[in-house]
Amino acid sequence: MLQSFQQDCVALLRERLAKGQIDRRQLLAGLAALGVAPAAGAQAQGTRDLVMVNWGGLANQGFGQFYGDPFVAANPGYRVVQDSTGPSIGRIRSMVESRRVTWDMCDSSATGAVLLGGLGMAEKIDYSIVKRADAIGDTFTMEYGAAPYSFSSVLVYDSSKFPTAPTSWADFFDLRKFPGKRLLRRDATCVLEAASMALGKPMGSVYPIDTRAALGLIERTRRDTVYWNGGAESEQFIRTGEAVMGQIWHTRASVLQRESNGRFKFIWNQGILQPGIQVIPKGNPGGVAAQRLLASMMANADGQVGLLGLLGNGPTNPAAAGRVPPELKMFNPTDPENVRVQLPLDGNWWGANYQRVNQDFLDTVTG
Amino acid sequence: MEGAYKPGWFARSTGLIVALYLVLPILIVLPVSLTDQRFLSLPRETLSLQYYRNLFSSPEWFSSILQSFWIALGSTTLAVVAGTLFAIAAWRLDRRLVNLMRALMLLPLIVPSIVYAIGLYRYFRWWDLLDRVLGVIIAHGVTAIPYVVITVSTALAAFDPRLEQAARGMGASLPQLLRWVILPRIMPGIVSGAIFAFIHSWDELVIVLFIASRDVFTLPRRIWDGINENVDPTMAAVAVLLVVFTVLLLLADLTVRKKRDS
Amino acid sequence: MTLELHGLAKSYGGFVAVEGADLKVGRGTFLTLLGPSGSGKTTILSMIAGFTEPTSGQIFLDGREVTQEPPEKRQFGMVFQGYALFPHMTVAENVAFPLRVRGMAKAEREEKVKGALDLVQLSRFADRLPKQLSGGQQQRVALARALVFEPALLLLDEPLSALDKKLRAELQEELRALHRRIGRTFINVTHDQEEAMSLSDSVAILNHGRIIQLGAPEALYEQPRTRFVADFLGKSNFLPGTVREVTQGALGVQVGALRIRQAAGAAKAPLGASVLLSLRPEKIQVLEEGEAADNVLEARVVSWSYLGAGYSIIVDTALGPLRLAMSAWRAPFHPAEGAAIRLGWSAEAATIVEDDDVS
Amino acid sequence: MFPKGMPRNAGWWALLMPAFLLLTVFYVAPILQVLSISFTEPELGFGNYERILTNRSVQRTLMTTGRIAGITTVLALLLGYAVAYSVTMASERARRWWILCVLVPLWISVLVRAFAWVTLLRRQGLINDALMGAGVIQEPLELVWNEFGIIVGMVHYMVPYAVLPMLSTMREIDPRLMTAARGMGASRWVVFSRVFLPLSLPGVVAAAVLVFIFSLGFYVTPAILGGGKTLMVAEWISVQILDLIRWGFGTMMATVLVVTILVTLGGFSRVVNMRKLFGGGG
Repeated sequence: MLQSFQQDCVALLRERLAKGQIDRRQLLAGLAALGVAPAAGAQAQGTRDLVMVNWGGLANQGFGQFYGDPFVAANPGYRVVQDSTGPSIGRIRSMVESRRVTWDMCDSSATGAVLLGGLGMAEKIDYSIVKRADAIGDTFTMEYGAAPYSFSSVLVYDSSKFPTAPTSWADFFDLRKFPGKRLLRRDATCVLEAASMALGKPMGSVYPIDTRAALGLIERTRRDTVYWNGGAESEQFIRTGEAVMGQIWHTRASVLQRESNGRFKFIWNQGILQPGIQVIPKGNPGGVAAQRLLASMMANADGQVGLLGLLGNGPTNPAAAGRVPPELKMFNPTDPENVRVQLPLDGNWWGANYQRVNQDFLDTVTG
Repeated sequence: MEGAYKPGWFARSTGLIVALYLVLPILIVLPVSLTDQRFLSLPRETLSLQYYRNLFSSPEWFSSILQSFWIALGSTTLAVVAGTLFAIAAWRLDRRLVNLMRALMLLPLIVPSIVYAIGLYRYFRWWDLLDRVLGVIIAHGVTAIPYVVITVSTALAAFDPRLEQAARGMGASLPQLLRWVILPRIMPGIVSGAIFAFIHSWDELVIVLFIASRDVFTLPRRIWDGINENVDPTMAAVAVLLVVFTVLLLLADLTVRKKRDS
Repeated sequence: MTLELHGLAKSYGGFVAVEGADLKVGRGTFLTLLGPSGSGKTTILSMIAGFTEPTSGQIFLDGREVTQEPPEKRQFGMVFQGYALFPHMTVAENVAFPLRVRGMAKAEREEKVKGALDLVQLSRFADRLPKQLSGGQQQRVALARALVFEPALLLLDEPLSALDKKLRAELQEELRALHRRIGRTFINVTHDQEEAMSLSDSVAILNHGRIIQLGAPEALYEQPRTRFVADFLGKSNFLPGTVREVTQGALGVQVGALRIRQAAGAAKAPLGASVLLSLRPEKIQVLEEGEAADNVLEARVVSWSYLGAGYSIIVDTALGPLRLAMSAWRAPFHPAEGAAIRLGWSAEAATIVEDDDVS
Repeated sequence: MFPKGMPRNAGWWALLMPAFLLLTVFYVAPILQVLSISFTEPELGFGNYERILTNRSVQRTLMTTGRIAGITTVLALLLGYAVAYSVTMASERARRWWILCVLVPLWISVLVRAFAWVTLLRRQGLINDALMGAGVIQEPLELVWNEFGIIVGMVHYMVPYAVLPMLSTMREIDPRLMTAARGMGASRWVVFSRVFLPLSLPGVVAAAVLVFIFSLGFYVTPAILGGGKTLMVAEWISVQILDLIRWGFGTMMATVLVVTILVTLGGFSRVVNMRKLFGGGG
């Protein structure tokens, strides 16, 4: 099963704890930032629960602290509960179809928002409650979802293998100049953008993606590529030399760079910046309060910065970048310096084309 | 053995090579679990028990082991009770309809578990059994029934049907017959089936991947996550424990069979 | 206990295992169902026991219909072919089993078990497992177990078939003595005609799912109703012929060139009818010179064998080959291949039987 | 509604019920229910099934699966035959060890085995390290993250399943036949090819059916050892259901898989003794 970015954040945090890079207190603090209030405990008279669903573990706790608690503080009578079931599109669909919706807010994706919206399984975001101005770009505020955090798929490489450093996706796909195995996620999203840029498309006109050309490049380099499903796996493939260059999430790339004393490096240039879209399933039990929760998450710049420190998730509130501590700036995907060189993912294009394109991609990869 | 026929060198060495191939990956796990390195590899300088210590001090691994154990125990009980009663009745009634039902019992062995898993994934939502220990017990129990039916049926094939008639003729009711005559006789078959059912649940991953999420985190699911993370040799220590545990169960099974055969 | 079967029948799909069996067994009778394998005798026993459900017909025990009752309600004791002792229980536990299922208190149970084991002289083996006993001992355990709760009816399914010849004879004695002593109704199934004759008050002969003839052993032997009965109980020569003469109850039957005088059977055979005569080998005499008989036939010895008590001789005659049994004591001649002899038998010796041999 | 003999055998029929109900309610029902989606989504009819004929992805997945299952079956049979033959010919004492060799892998977690293969086969794995250390090769061999790795792992999983039916057939062959044939002057090869092999064939066919149908539905091993570049039916279905939410399409493939397996079994049930395949009860 393909792992999602959010799921991987949790794994990453757990690893950092295991390595002693953070302690349990920091961990809990981080988790709270992600919105977790303790699920146990008697429900006070008259309080109403809002259920946030994410991919478990630390994200669970981080979301509670940084998203949940501030909302509860501002809205007495509500409680924000974390569920770590992992809201894959399939699960949300299954839940809505069975008319047993128990979730209010799901940590999904741009594609998920469009697909579910198209099936009538997600609530429209009410932009009279959620403020578009709270996001740094319009790719973070979609019709059926909004993103209080972001992440990026970046180029990472083993600097000991190359005399000159790769600087773009064109270098990535140039096997003659940079020989060795490549590493890509087994999902068309971001991979096809990289291929398009490698084929010479300027960043501004990547969309709509010329899938035929992009897939052609994938097919040509397929034999020299290994594909990853999970974030830890991607990190491990680089670390153990199964591949010398890869496209992986910036969170994992940051870990590699920090821990290898600079042997593994990543570049923000042409990274694909993606929104961490939250989706409200159709007929959610908390009703419109979920919109207010989302608005509060979007508006909470400090919470988002806290999450960056804990999980590496980039803030999306315009006020946040300025509050990021200097040593974290280079790892923040939404730092203005970094945003400038990255390509923002077009969630609507993916939503409209994901099923077909990803199928073609899988067929190409596994052909 | 009278009339024994000894194979030639070719057959013998081929057999040995295949046996090595069968056992090698299992043997390799042991040295890896004793590594002194930080990631999965053979030990370089010394042997180290650090990953065993890790395993036993980690609440996550521990709770997964515990949960897997209880789930395996529950599903084994379910499978043994249902499967044994079924096998006995099918043996006794032995007619066309019953044999069709018996073929139905074998389906879980035949139908790939991915198909069942996606089926359950929708179905269990109606029953509110997703991510519930009870749900996993039911799923594992149902899919373990064929193991019990097979081993118990095999044991019953050696059971003299006149013993049943004798007991009935002497006035034994159905429960008395089961308790005093049939069950004691086929106990080795039941134990065998129980061991298989237990290992089946203990090892099952695909169904759990679909129907579990937060509350249910069985050992195989934790290993699966660990393989994705791939960093931590603790997994090798878990693997060693799994191998030891499985071998112990198999030895127990062999002993039971030997006792029955004598 | 009395047992009655009314039109009892069993078929499996198209195959008829038992058809229309009627039987009445009085209290204290020892009845044997005798027949070759596949004749339906075991099926009848199984229906009496309740293990097999009849296709039609009724079963009455002491006048009460039990056709639909399960076996455990019928209160009979049973000895199974191969004994069916519970291998995981000791001898005492095996014998105690029927008492245990009846919920009898332990002390009483032990006393009864002891009594039953005494009856079959096995008290000292009480704590052994069945597999530690010899065949004959296991057989006795099975008997004790069948009798321990004092059933009015005892069913025996080929109880002696697994034993060797000598042991079988011994146990036959014991079984008969036991039957006399306890005076209960025994129903026995066997394919062994000697066993049937030596044990039973009454024998029912079965073939192809039907009861062919029912009666005391001597009556069956002396007056077989059909060729099958005559052939199955002992050996017989069969002479097919035509009735040519009827005078005062006596017949003249033409068999080949020979006119045979036959005293009885006029009721069955009108003039001109085809009949079958059954002639037991021991009823044929070898005539000495000048000796006369009702029927006389020239013969030549084909083969012979010595059996201790007598000789079994095959001879060739104008009517075809015949078998005769001759007492060794005071044999009129010493048999030798090719020897020419004269045979004779009285008009009372043969019986007219129905020819039911379709094969 | 009950079969004849019901009243007298009611107790026995009642004993059948727990397993029957469990299986109907918690096994057959969910499977039928999900497979039926293939006829109702995206619209009522056989539209999804038409794509078997028209969709390249479906065809390729089926071909890949068939090819891998086929290769796995052939290799597992060859290796399994060698083992079964050795077990049959072994002395009573040696036989116990052999059987342990066969049984233990059968019950070791498929995950543990896959992960062990990764440690052995990857670029910096034990085999490559050993070969490079010995100077046999300069560059690491690509032993995993491809079809080769999948087949190594799958064959390893399947050999025990191949051994068991072949073993039960071989053990019924009277060893005196071979001694007799040798006595009549036949060479080892002739004894094997003319006497032993023909007598063991029923077991080989049974093993082939078993291994092939098990291979068709494989999920875990290809997913871990394939490096993402091989998609067999089981994983393809999972992708359709969870990531692409094309349930009609995914369940169509599941139906095809189940039907293929049942037809294979049904077709061979006349040739192969199913009781042998699935133990005394089948």
